[in-house]
Amino acid sequence: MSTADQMPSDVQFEITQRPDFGLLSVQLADGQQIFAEPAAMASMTPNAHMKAGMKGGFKKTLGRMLGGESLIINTFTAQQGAAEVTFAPGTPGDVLHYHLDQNTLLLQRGAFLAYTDGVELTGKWQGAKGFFSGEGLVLLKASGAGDIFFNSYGAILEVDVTDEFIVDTSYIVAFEDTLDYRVTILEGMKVSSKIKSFFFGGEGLVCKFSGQGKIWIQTRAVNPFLSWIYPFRPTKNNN
Amino acid sequence: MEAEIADKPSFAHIRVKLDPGDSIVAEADAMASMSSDIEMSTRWNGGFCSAILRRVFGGESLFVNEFTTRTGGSLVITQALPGDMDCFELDGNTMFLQPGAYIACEPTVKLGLGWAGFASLIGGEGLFRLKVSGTGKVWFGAYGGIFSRDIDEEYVIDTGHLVGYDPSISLKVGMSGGIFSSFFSGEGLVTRVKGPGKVYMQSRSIGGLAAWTNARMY
Amino acid sequence: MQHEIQARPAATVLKVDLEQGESLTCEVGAMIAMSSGMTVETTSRQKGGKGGLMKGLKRMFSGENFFLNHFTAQNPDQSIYLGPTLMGDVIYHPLDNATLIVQGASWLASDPGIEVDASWQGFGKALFSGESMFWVKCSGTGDLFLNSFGAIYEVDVDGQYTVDSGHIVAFEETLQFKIGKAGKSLIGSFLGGEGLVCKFEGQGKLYCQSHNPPSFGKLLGPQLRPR
Amino acid sequence: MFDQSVEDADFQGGVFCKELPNGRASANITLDFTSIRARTTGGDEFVLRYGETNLEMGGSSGRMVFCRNADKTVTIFCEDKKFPKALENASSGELRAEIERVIGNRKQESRRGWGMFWIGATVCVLLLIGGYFGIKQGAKAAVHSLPFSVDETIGELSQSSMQDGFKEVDDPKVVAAIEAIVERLEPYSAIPDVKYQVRVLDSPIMNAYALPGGYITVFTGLIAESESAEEVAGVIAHEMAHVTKRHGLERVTGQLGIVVGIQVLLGDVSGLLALGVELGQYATQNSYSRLQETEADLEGARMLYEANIDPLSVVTLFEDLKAEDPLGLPAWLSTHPDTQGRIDRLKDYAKTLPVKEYDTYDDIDWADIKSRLEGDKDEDADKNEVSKQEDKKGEEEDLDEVAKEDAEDS
Repeated sequence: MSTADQMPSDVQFEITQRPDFGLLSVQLADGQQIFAEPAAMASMTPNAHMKAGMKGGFKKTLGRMLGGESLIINTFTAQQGAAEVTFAPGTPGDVLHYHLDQNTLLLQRGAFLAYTDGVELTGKWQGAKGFFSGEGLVLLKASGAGDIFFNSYGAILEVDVTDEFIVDTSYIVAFEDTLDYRVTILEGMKVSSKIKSFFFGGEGLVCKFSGQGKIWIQTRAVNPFLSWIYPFRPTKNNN
Repeated sequence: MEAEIADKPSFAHIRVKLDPGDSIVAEADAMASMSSDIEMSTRWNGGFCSAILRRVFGGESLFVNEFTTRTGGSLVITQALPGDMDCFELDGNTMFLQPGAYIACEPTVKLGLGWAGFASLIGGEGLFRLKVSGTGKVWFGAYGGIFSRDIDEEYVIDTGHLVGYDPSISLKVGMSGGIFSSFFSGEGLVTRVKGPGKVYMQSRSIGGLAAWTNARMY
Repeated sequence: MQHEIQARPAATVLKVDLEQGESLTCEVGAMIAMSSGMTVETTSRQKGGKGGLMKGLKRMFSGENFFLNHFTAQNPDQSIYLGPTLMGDVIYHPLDNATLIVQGASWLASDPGIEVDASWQGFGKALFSGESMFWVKCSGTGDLFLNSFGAIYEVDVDGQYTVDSGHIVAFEETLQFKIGKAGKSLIGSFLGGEGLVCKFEGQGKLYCQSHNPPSFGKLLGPQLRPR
Repeated sequence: MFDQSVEDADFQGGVFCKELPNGRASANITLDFTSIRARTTGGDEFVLRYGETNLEMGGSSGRMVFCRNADKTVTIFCEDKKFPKALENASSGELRAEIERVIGNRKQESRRGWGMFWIGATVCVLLLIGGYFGIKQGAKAAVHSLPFSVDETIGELSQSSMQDGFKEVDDPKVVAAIEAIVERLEPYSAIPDVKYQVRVLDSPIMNAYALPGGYITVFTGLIAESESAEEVAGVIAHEMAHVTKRHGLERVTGQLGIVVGIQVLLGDVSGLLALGVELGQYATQNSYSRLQETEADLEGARMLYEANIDPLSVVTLFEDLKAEDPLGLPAWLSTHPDTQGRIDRLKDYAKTLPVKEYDTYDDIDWADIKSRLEGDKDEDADKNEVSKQEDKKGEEEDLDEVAKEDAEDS
């Protein structure tokens, strides 16, 4: 489904149980490090040493926070020999690997799972189009050189955009920064049906990508799941 | 009896073909569909007392269903969670399963409740564990994919990811890092398992899904 | 119209390639992505059909949306990606002047020539099976795509077949379903957690889903923040 | 009689046959003098002679007619309403018996279906009613088998977690007076050795409440509105009765118990039962409270009587309450029994007791206590106005469930 797996990598890894419950297991050589989002570790050998901390200074941390990630990044270091760490995101979905080579990848809020040394992760202000896309004002921006692992809700489809491509705003996982996007209303709709679509049709606002580059789309959106689970939530006792 | 686990890992379910004289025991409400030549009978999950104990502490149901057939037929057994299933065959040995992981077994398998110890409780895995022994196949399920590791010495597992293990495995609770790291890393306490033996883990946890969902709820 | 179903069975996505001028009628909110030469029209009736309001309302009662989205390719070689809203499978079932009775919310997309209507299934069945009182009735000729929670498996019924309520996705109109007990005794069936089940009779195809959404909801729900 | 129109009639239907791709195809069905003919969209033709045809009715609508040959290799089906009649005519009566049989079966089945429906509905209702009473009694028994220390723990936790925003009255004379009332009643409480803890909170609310384990709170409003120490003793006895009858715990487990009980018994019962449980729970909570109020009234009266205090002293307070509640909402609407009903029940109960001379709290100068609170009020009247607003808010949000329901008693 994705060619990203054939990318070069700085770390020995394997992603299993794709695409529904992607599990990343990383083999660290003695002294090698990997950085991961909090609570992502599923299991590890005892010689993998974990340390929580902030990374990349105040500005980068703030950017990450606005991009829907935690203040904290966990560092796992192999001590006295090789170590294994497995990472699992909270969501049912896929895990993907991307090798950064001094280029930039933009990720949706909360999509980051882990990265290796050399990658810088911060937020990127999206302004009004971020607001309308429903993806938040800030996207996560990964740059530098190294491996980054990101996760989705549902499977990940990789699309090579050569001209233009339309994606519903809730399904974007990541895209290369060689692509530009704008939030738009679907073309060819009458004014009345534009309004209807917007309120009832669910397909009113879309992101139109243009340029050349790769885009990764998740096959499920989060909001329908949230509304489905709503009736199963406990009720507050306020009687 | 032929039994095959289909649609691993996300929507694993067991497709069972029973020949005359075969039977399979499954957790209550695990039957999804069956041909009309299958007969279902309900009985206590073990004895009355152990059934109640397992219900209250082991997260299992009070009753189990036994499926038999006179002419041969097929049925589909499933679990409530979207996730993986796996099967192991007991040969007089014992295995431990986390509460709720048991799905089905051959009628020759014995189900019991074992004390898992306070380490397990503090590690967030519950005070009791399900003990399966005897001979025959046991099917168990998980949320997420199931993966296993053969442990020689020690292995660290995050809370909520443990599914089952050999009786030779012992559980210890530990911190995931230093005090600061354990507290802020979101990993908190972890279970340190000591081998030798096999541990089955799940690639997602219900707790993780709940935390992720809660973070997006308003 | 060409189609491809990928990433089965949990994160399943349906890719449909449309020639210029071809249309596809989809469940509202099912579109994930598409090429840029497509237009969408939102109506409560079949494309080019009549009598929108009542049909829309009936569909709402069966668990579908009041509106339907009709996507039409304006340029050659267009494609659209569709997905169910929840984790689950997608299957393809072509209709040849026939009818398929579909459990509410399981209809995903169909050829514009297929009428998507609701049909009354009876009070008793709804009360005892926990299923909806209205089911979606898809009739006509053309391609039809269904979705589910859980993997979909197909059963060729010839005689009788038993399905636990909550596991039915769709069945052909040549099958009749009744409510019955799962085991020998009614009390036993209830204590065994199966309670009343749906018994199908006749000849035809039946689609079942491997998992039951409320069972999962009830396990996850208690761990969530109160609403 | 031969009917021309029948021979020409076309019906839309289908065919099942193993030889067809997919096993079935839709077909155009015609009837002639000898047989049923079905031509599929693929161009295949299937013929069933009337003599070898067996009929069945079924399909999702229950009205679909299936015509099969003896070895069931070919099935022609049609849902058209006119099809059975046309078949009867075209076959010149050869299939009449078959048609009558299947239509008869269908009618019988439909009747049986409705029969099952009513039986099922009745059984569901009976189960719900039975379960409701069973669990209600079961929960009560379970509560009273638990050690009283459970109550104490719950009470302590509730008390400490309550941020109600009221100022505690620290005037030693006022507190001593209330404590004296409690001390006098203490020896007669149904559970010995309950460590009652009393506090007086500054609020115009005319009320008092008890938490499990013996934590009693009296609002200054109650003292201000009362005429005598005996009146207040009546209210306090009622609250102490809530404690000794363990109503707080009963209510908590009552709510939990229904859900747990049903789940332990039945495992996972979805849909209808879940709804029933929720309704049942609501009804239980309401009547639970009413029953408990009555029980506390009578138990309080017993304690007063044994402590040599007039059990009817509280009636005057009730009458004030009644005057304040001109709407006179009927009892079933609220968790509180209607005031007149409570007065009547108390009076009826008092009549059953042997007549004896009652004491009064001679050692408490009630007028003095009241004036002390009055003085307090004048001093910071403004402050009270503000805090009253906050109190209301605090009451709605902060009090936990047990405390809040008890706080509504008077």
